[in-house]
Amino acid sequence: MSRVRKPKLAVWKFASCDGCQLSLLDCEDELLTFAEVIQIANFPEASRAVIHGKYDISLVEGSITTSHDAERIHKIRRQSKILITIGACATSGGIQALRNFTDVSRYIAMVYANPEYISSLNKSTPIRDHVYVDFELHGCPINKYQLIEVCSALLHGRAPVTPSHSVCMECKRKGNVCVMVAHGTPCLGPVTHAGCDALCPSYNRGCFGCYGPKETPQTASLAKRWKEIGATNNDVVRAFRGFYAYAEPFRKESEAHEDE
Amino acid sequence: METKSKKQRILPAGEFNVFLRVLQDAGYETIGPTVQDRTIVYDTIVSSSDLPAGWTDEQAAGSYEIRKTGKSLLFDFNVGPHAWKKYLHRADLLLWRAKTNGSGFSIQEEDDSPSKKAFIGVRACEVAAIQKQDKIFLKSQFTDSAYQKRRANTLIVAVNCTKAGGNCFCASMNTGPSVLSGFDFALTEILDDKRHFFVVEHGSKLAEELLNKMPKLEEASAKECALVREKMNEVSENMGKEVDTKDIKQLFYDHYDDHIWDEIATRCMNCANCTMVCPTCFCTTMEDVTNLTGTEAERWRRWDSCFTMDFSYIHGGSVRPSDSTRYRHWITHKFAAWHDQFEESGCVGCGRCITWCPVGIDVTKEIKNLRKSKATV
Amino acid sequence: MSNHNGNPMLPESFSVKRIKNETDDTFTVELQPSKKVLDLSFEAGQFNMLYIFGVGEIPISISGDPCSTDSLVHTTRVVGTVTKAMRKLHVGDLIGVRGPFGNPWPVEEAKGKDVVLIAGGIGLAPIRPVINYIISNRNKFENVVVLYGTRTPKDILYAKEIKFWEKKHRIQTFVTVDRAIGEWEGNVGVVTKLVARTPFDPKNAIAMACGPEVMMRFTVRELQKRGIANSSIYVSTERNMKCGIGHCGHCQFGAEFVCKDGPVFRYDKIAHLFDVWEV
Amino acid sequence: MDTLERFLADHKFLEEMKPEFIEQIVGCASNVHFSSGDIICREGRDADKFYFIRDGKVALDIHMPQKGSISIMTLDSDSVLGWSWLFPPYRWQFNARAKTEVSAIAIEGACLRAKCINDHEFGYEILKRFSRILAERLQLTRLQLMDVYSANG
Repeated sequence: MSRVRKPKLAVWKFASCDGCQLSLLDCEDELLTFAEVIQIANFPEASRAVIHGKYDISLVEGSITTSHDAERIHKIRRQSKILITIGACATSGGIQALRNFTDVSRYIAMVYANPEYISSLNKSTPIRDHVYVDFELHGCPINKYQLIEVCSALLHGRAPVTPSHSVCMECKRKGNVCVMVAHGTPCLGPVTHAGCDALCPSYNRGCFGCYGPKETPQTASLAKRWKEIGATNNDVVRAFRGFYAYAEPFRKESEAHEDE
Repeated sequence: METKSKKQRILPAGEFNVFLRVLQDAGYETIGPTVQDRTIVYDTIVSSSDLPAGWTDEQAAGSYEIRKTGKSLLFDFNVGPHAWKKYLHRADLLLWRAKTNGSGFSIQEEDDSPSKKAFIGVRACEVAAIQKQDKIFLKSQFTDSAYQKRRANTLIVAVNCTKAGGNCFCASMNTGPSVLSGFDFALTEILDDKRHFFVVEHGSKLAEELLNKMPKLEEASAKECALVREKMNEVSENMGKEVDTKDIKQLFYDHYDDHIWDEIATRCMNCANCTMVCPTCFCTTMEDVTNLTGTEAERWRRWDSCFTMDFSYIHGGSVRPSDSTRYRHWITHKFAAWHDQFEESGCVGCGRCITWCPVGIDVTKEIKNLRKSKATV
Repeated sequence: MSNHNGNPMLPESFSVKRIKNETDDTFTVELQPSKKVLDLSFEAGQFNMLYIFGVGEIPISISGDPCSTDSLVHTTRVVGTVTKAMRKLHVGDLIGVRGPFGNPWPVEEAKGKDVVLIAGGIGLAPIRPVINYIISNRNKFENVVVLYGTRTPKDILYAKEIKFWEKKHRIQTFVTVDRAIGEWEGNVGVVTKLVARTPFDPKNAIAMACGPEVMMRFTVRELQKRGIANSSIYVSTERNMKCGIGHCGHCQFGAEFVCKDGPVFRYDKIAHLFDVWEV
Repeated sequence: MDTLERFLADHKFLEEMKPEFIEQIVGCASNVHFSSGDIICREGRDADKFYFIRDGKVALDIHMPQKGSISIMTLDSDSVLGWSWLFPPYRWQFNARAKTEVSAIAIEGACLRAKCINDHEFGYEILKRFSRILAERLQLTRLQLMDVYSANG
């Protein structure tokens, strides 16, 4: 391993809160080993040093919200052998995709004193809508262990273990009691992608859907049940319109209840 | 309960701690029902004060609640969200580790020496479930060594249900409400105006030895034994649910193409909760992981579910990509294919899949619907 | 293999003795036990679980000769991460092996009968042990025919060996490809087409088929047209095998565990499943 | 004539056909022979004949600009080559090339069509048998299309 050239890794930021990059910095115990096996060539959140050239792995955080960024992502794609998007913003448009449901100029006018200086696209879109993405790692923020797992899997040529089944499976393997059945707490677990180790249900909270839709999500059935246990249309809209608001299954479900 | 030649004895409820002590002194960690997070779950118990005295549960499709009864009964409830499989057939199990030394590698079996555990309050359906998993892991062509070690270190203190839950149908599945085999101890809790006691039956040599370590327990009278029988008949009559099991295997095999599966798929979220809480569901997946430097690898075995896409993945895709066929696979396996595989049903009638389905899909109702539906072959 | 006496979930260590490319995307790897002396006997049709360090484990059928078991022979195609890693192995590299598992082809029952072997694509690999067995016991079998269909002439497995089957061992072999470009002089068309004109006596024949599920469905129909009984047809099925011992549940095909009740099934036992959608 | 009739009666395609029908076909038939490599018909040319292959192997191929000649099917002894004679504009859709020595019986298309029009019972019998072959070939083609051996399943 040591004789081989270390793969070059770059981290890129688009419209985001930097939380996913921080997950990487958060890998305190593993960071040194990480640096042993990977050359971190570009990681603005960690260091200003930049090594140019072709990157073996690019981690992309954030969504595309400006025309400048829509250009920039193509450059990055050209420089990257493997491009991995990390987090809700990069994989689905993020919380800022709430603008996609309304007229963005309204927000701009509300927030900025001189809206004429703001140049922004109407929609916040995932990286996948712009360039080919090799792998998507979900979460808001991503789970650091999953990030290490993906990098480790890539380095050693195996398939990453990041199952796309429900949060319920992690929740029940952990031995948690179902908060929805036992406490009547609305929970998005049954339609949400695993990866957080069932964080919220482990503390008796309902799942917020931070990891986005799971494989084959049956959101309509869950929404129906939520209402049976007391949720309003507005509750359902707000639940699905969170960090993964613009992910297709969640978007459709929120829109279905908005009209009612 | 059928009266066997074995003597039944009376354990006053006040002496339940003495009983627990005997088990603990014999080296067993005692595990039983406790109240946690507004549910009754299995956990380590030290004394009878850890038991849910005065609590009962109310279960319906997709709902579970506990409430105070005002009585002092210790086991006045049915089964909770956890099956005993969490102790015997672990949700996450490290099978082995491997290390590389350049070109080669060596594999080290995980040293796994489980402690002795006494399961307190195992219900008839749960004993049946353990026996079904025994059949898979111990009595088929291959033995599962991790399960075997745990099972060999397990003592079963069964408790007959003296109340039937809203989602119970063990009577239909012929697994309860009375515990008839597969136990070390079988207790029936009785509370009348004057007395609160357990009728105790032992079902193993080990249990007999342990009983002998107790202060002498009086023998149950014919009247007391009759009281137990009466109670059990009453429970049997009051099952919350029912399944007609006549020709049930063929019923499923005749309905592979039924439209009913598509309808269920509009409700079923394929979240896999039913399979996680089911005490007989045994499926697992293997996960191979490495450290970052690639010098160490591990293989983990974890509970898996036939509701996931990966479960039936062969190169090219999932064999059962439709939600409808994944539900169909699960229920058909449980009620039909299991008969072909293990010569019995895979369902014990505990009702957990009904209670813990977040949207309350009720297998007993679906089976009724299936019976009404015309076979489309 | 001695493996079964211990923990069947624990891989035995083997080393790569030889590795050879068969076609653009298939290769054969030959393995020998790295430390202990192991009994390497297997029955034609069985499979092993092969583990590549740090990458993962997959089921691969044994494609060697059951009558000469001084090494383990596996032919496979590069389709996933494990096979990709396997192809990069060098002589002497270690590999983990669990097995052999599964229900074999009915070679004993086929004695004294005509034998029709039908393979599609990589499906020839699990059939090859039957052919090897027949070669070692040629006079115990009547007319033996191999029908082999593959994508293009470039994808023909064991191309050199196939020629000897016919020449030296009286095993008539018909190869057909789905698409031919260039010099190909042989058959073009699907393998099922060959069944109609294959020389065998349907009343005293055993057919064994291995290939993609669609191919086998149509193969079975052609065999039935020839009048061979369902109980004389054997097929090898593919499912997601993880444990190999019927404990993990992944490979269920109706009530069957493909890993231990299969992969080889007598057709009449699973005929009802062949027509079920997404079973 | 006598041998032609016997050859035809022996051919799988005409299995169990009434002798008087076979006689009608004989009226349009002639013995032909091709050497290995001979072009039997060419794509786009008039399909004035079809063939009962008695012995030998024929490949159907089509020319593709970058790839050259692609063989899509081979026909063996006892098969029928060609149905373009049945439908307007009566043009060959593929090239057919003898892969081995081939002996066959050629049937004049126009001749047989005329007989089918005159005798509908005969015409129905011919169409029925051709339809079956068409259905079989369609089925085989569908299977080929599925590309079942490809790496993506």
